Amino acid sequence: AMNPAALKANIESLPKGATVIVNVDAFEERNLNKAGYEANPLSDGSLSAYTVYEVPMTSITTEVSKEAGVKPRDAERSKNFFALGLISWLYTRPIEATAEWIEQKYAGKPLVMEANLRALKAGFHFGETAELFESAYQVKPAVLEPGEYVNVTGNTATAWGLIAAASLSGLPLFLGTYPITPASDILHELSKHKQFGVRTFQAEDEISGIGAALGAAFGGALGVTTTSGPGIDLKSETMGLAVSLELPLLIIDIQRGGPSTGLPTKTEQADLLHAMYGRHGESPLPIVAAKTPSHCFEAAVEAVRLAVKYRTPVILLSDGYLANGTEPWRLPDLDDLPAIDPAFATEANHVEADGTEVFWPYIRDDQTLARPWAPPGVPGLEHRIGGLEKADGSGNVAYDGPNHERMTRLRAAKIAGIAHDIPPTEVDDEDGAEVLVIGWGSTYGAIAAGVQRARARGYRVAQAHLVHLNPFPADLGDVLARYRRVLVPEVNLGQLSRLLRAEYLVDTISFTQVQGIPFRAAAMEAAILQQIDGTAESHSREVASADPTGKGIL
Amino acid sequence: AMNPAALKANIESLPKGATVIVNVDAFEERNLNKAGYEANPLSDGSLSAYTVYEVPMTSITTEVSKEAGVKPRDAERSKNFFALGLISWLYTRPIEATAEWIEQKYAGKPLVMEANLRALKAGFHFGETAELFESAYQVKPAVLEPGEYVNVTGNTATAWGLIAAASLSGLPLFLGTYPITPASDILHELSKHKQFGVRTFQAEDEISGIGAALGAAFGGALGVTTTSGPGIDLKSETMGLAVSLELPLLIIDIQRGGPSTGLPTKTEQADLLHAMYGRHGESPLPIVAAKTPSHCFEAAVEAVRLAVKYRTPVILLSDGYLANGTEPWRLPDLDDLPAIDPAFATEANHVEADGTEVFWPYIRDDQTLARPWAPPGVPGLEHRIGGLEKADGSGNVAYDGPNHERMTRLRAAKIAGIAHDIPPTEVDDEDGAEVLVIGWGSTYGAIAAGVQRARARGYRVAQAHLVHLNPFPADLGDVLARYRRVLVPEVNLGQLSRLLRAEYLVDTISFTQVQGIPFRAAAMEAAILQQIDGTAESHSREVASADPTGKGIL
Amino acid sequence: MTDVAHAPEDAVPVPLTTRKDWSSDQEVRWCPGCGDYSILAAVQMLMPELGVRRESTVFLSGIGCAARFPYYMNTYGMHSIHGRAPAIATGLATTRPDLDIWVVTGDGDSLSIGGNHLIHALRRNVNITILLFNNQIYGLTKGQYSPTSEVAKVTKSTPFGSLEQPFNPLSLALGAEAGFVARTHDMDRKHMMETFRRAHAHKGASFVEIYQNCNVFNDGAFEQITGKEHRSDMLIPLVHGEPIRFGAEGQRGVVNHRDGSVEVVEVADVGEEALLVHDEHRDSPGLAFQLSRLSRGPHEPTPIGVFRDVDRPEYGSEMARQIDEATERRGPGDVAALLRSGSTWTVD
Amino acid sequence: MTDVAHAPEDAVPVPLTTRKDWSSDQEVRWCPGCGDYSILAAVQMLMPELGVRRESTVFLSGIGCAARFPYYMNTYGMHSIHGRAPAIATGLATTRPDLDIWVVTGDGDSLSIGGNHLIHALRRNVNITILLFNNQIYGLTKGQYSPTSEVAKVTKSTPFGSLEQPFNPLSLALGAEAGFVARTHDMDRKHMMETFRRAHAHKGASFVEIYQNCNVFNDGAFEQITGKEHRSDMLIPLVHGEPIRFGAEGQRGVVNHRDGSVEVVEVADVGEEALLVHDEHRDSPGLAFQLSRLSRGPHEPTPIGVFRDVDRPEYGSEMARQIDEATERRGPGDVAALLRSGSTWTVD
Ligand SMILES: Cc1ncc(C[n+]2csc(CCOP(=O)(O)OP(=O)(O)O)c2C)c(N)n1
Ligand SMILES: Cc1ncc(C[n+]2csc(CCOP(=O)(O)OP(=O)(O)O)c2C)c(N)n1
Ligand code: SF4
Ligand code: SF4
Ligand SMILES: [Mg+2]
Ligand SMILES: [Mg+2]
Repeated sequence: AMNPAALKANIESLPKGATVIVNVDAFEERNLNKAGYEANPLSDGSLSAYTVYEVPMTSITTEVSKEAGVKPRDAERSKNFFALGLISWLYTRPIEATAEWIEQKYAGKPLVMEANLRALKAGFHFGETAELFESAYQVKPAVLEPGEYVNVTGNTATAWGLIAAASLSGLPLFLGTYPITPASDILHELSKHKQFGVRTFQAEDEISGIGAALGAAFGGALGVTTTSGPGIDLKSETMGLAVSLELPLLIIDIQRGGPSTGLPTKTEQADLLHAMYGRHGESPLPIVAAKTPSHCFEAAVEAVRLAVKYRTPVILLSDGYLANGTEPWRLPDLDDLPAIDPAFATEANHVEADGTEVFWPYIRDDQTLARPWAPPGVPGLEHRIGGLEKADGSGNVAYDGPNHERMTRLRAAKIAGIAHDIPPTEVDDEDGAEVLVIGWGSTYGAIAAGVQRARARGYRVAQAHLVHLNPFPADLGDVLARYRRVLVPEVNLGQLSRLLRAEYLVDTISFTQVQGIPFRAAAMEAAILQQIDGTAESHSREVASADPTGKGIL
Repeated sequence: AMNPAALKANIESLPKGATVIVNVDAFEERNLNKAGYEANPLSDGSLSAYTVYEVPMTSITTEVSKEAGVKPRDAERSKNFFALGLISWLYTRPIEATAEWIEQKYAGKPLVMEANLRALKAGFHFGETAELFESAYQVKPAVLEPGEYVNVTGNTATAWGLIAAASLSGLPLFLGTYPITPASDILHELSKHKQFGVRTFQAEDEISGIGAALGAAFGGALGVTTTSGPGIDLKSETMGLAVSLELPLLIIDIQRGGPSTGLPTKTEQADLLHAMYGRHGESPLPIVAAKTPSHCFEAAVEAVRLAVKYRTPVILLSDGYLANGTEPWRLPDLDDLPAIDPAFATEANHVEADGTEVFWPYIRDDQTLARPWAPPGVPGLEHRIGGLEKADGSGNVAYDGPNHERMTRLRAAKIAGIAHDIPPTEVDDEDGAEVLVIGWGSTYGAIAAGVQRARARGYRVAQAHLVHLNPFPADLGDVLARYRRVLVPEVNLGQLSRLLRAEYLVDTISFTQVQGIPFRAAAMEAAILQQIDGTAESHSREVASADPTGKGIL
Repeated sequence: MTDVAHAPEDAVPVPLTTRKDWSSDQEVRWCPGCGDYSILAAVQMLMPELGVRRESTVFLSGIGCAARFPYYMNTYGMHSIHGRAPAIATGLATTRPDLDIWVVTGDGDSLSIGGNHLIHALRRNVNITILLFNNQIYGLTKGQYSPTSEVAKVTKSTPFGSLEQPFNPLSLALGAEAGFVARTHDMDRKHMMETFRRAHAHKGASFVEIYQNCNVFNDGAFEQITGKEHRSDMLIPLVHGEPIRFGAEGQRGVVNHRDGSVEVVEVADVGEEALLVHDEHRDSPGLAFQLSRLSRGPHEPTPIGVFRDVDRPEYGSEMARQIDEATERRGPGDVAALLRSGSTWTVD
Repeated sequence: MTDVAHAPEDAVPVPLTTRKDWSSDQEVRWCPGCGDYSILAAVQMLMPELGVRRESTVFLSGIGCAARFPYYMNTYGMHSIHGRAPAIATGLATTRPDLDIWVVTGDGDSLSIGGNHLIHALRRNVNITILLFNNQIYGLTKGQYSPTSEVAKVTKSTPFGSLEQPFNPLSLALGAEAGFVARTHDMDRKHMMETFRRAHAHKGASFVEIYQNCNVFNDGAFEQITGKEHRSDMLIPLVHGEPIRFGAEGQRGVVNHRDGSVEVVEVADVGEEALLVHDEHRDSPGLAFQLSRLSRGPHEPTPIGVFRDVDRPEYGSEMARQIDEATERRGPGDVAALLRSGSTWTVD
């Protein structure tokens, strides 16, 4: 727990990505200057390499001590126990032991003991009450390629990715969102960078957030909305409208433990099927998933590329583990980023029977099947669009069945066609492997670790990690067919596994764990070995859920 | 188009289920008495055997004529053209031909011609503007078993099923809903029957509608919400809360053409996957689907039975075709209906270490895994529940991972276990069939007709129609395994087909059509024969969508 | 990169237009006799007078009969989803200050499902003009009561009569900090055009309630006050700076009593100078609110016209200002620099 | 079958209870020093005085720090989802008139995401008591500005200052037809208890705004008016039937001018009889609304107490009445008869 002086003194010695708990109360001008800071390090971004928790320790602990009736001077001391309580929460350690220790240690000074105990609990509860996110992500910096590095959290990388995509496309960035853990930090980060022309709109709710983003998209901006958990449910209807309007829109879901409010401060991967099917009617859209904190940058850019090129809402899946975790990131060469061309409509695209030239908003590009994007402002391109079914081409309201069927299949075909515009499945395979471990999202590190361990024992195991979840890469079916066993580890009850089974009729083996944390390498290794030794023939083809009541997993 | 006198005179001669267009303007007291009606037949239910469209013809046509500048007296005449226009809309026939005819016929009287033309169009547009539902369902009364019959629409049967279920369970019925085509008529019907203690709440939106229903359920009522299209999207978050609270709740989705506003007046089956997965997190719930208008009664009772017994939200799927279609219904013997026992908690169910008896809201029944239902009012059972993860047993807020995993698997196991509490798959098979045609929902009639035609040609074809879509009947896997080909016709892009493939790894053949109407028997027959002759080996294993752009289907 | 920059305002002078230029090629599909027709006519006839461009004009709507409006305007437009138009408009208005944005909505669309978006758009003072077609019924869904329907209304969903106190749309808007609040009705094209002109001229969120007759499901709802023969006695025209009076000979007026109550009186009884003088620009919405309560429904003398017209900072411009200031101070954004804003280190 | 019939009201007399009986076994987890503690204490201490039963009392909430309230009450309770508590409460109150239902909510929960449910619950006059903990910030999500935050507020989501005019919760409630509207604050337990008692006594929807200090993310928001040393000069206690005056010696007061404006004055300047006399029961909400505008924020003299207390038919009882009347007229429902209410025919 640091004040400015301490921070100044120790920050250099801290490994990048370390967790820093800061006593904000101590960060007034005076102390800052004393410590030799010009700008406030909490806001000038110089701590972006660390997971910083800002906590009003002094105020809270003085409160506590007051209640316990000890002298202000002693209060100072309690601060450390507050910090200890907070850390216990962050790393989900029980505080009972510590409490006992305090009771013995301060048996002589009941008041101080009381104050310290209260401070300990206050710290622990603060983590819960203020929804501080637990257990941040740490990849042991393996051998790093040469280059310039920075430590980023997934949420920061996502925010930066959006800013980069906006500048690549020349589109003004508009974020319409409503705060929710663990997505809020993207709003916080973006709202700092107005010099990029970024507009952040804190809406009255999630529906308004995505609605405003869609309105901005209609106006020719890069419309983005961010949320988590219950918030994504509320966006379903407007996503459906965006599918029907065929406008670019980015929906970012930072998954957390569900269902309902669930475990707001723990991670999970259980929104995949919701992202696929969570809208009424046939309402397909592309899904992209980030796999590491720094990969959030690239994933955000890719999601924007697809949204703009195909005039479609895109869902980007991240999760609490990526969002709050940090890792060293080798800064990309901006020239390597894909070009993103809004290609706004500029002129009439259809000739009426009587020869007059008109603009039809639903004439498609033969190749991408995308429709023209014609923001207001251009004379002659005036047009009306809406959520009712539209006539193929003219875009006028159309009620006839055959047109509806054609439009329904066209919307589906447009999204399916993206399969040919994304890279083939990347498989890490020392040839001859019989088992493929395939995952998506934040389990990347854990799966890699498990695969390495298995290989270290001399087993041949292949790994693939999907970034595009809808559509799948064109070659995925063939890839899966090459292996005798396909193991699918997920922090849910087997959602990707279901998609693969339905799509490719492959008898995948679903390895699931739903404990608010990623897999441990050991567990992953065990699951892999079990496949190789062929000991997994449970009817359900599911590992770790043999006992239907789930009691077994304890 | 009828006034009271005409109605009185002709109603008897009309076949049950016929469509009746009524001129409401003519239904004031005076005319009613003249015609010899005591009660207003439009509201006393005596027309329930018919599909009645109430239209303010006089007022509209007088308007029209006024605009056309003809004498009131002639206005009368235009009424029939208004009716003609309306009928054209209802049966999706173009009005151009009629218009031409009028132009010739009344060439001599330009004013009258104008009035009639306007009336014709007004009638056609009225169908669209007032969202009158198109093409009602008609099953040719086949040979009917002996018994007492009544003609019902699906929505009426649904409303009656809810009232019956309420009386079976002794629970007060509460409907929280927001009007939307084609679901509104359930609200209209239920609001007529207050003597059953039915409470109908027209909420400010769909979220409030389901929220109120959930609140009523918490209070020990039978909470129901009804909706369609975009409305179901808005209920996702609250459904998730109900899954977490484990309270009985019935969500009725009268499917219509999507995505977004889509085709509000046409039918579709495209909400199945949304019903399965349309909530964030692992959020399983049972799904029941009605297959004919009269079956809506039984389906509603079954859905309530599962909701109450398993303390879970249940989704009942109907669609616009069933909702507005009528068929002769052989009245059931009420004694044959299942018993529904709320089995409210009455006493403490747990003993603390110190011996005190307490009530724990999340102690489960070993058999059903259902938790106790303890509405407010009983001393000693006071408890708090919420959307945060709960400790197994006590129900207190719990953040630890292993508990979350156990609860997640328990919730899943509870729903999966229902498979053993529902009837096995009903297969209509003259033995030896190699092709099984399996469907769900309102395609029942069309599929049956297609199967009959194929059999008439001497082919052996089996038919199964699923009422329970989650979980599936326990024997479904074995059933599917018995056939060489499994054809799955759906009015969507193959949603049940995907579920079957994922669950049973069966290479189903998806036969889809999305034109806002059910299949025609001929098309169905053709698809079936194609399977038998084995001519369908398209890679996509999909019929009627060969051309990716869908253009082919025209 | 802060704004989409293809609005040619400065380039060409605004072309002269007629009503026809503002009418789309789509056949109007409301029921014959519907009040929506006269509102559409009023808007289409006003447009040429406003000196605005079709390509810079957008009509947004939710769902409902009223919400079909955008299809009939030859401008940019969106028929969105039920109740959400104000939210969608907020995103558009905030990113496109160059546009003229109209939101067309019904009493169900904006006061039932869309109530929250409406009050927040008003509070934020987003630069949009909201036209609420209040027919006190759900028209599109065939006649259920709405949040503005009178108590005890018998409808399809309330065969025994409705139980709910209706919203007074103006009171709600004023309670939600609206800066411009007005009321007009579909029987008086001149008054509609004048009111819309005022609403359009106001910078920020303008809210206009339009009494609209649904002759199919709620015919005559406003007949008692908007009917030609009743108007002079039942409509109270509000004129800024003028004593509030009405009646064929202006024989009736409105006073504000010491006890804080506002009342309709005979001018003869109290004397002209006792009358309340209308003040659109009063900083506090208190007076406008009092006037919004004068009538308990369209069967008592009811004020029409502009209740309140007060300027407040407009949301979109304020956001643009923050962007300009930040750019001013820090220079335009540089992505490469952003990625290095944290502490970087090099591996070689 | 119209009501769930296991509430033993009539059976046993209400047992005497103490605060302890109303406290659950769950450890209270708000930040030390949070204003929520004193509100919890006020409620727990009031309960024994109300003569109500724990088993017939329900606390419902949405999501937020305030919304954790139900966990700490030893009654029936539900911690639901963000903003929806009023909707859930409407279903419960309508089916269970025998229950005492309290809704605990925050400024974000009820005025941001939940705004629409709130105003509709007030309009319908559902029988619930709403306690709005207004700390002018989002506490649970770590300090973003809320719909009641002052303009230009610097928060995590508005580093350059917020741009939005805040809601005045009382004005909004009054604009939404609320029958009971009051304000109190977390520094005065006696005033809280008295205000809650009045709210509970009111049949129908009662709305109470509680100024609550979030000492972690918005410390001292109300200090200028609720601080012990400021109260007498900055809080204006409203007393029914009494002239509205305040200050250590009651030297200041409130008048209503002829032009419809309301103002704080020195009593000496205008004379006691010129003061506005408070009337909670005025049929029109106009006066209460004027009083709600007297202060533009917690830095000017601000009225507290009951602004409005008017009886209107309560939604749940009205619905029950319709059911009783229908049952009266038609006899209790008979399913077999219902199925035959249409025209049936027989096949044999
Ligand atoms: C999410 C959603 N809920 C419900 C509906 C059905 N619906 C369409 S318009 C409408 C209300 C129409 O009333 P109003 O807004 O007053 O417009 P009007 O038709 O009277 O002009 C309803 C309930 C819908 N389309 N979408
Ligand atoms: C649907 C949904 N959106 C957002 C959130 C995140 N969230 C929880 S509480 C809250 C606001 C809290 O502010 P307030 O209602 O004022 O309560 P306080 O914490 O200040 O007491 C937010 C945005 C959520 N839980 N659910
Ligand atoms: S239903 Fe009513 S509001 Fe809708 S178009 Fe017809 S008359 Fe107009
Ligand atoms: S964050 Fe604020 S409101 Fe929430 S518990 Fe802490 S002090 Fe109270
Ligand atoms: Mg309306
Ligand atoms: Mg708050």
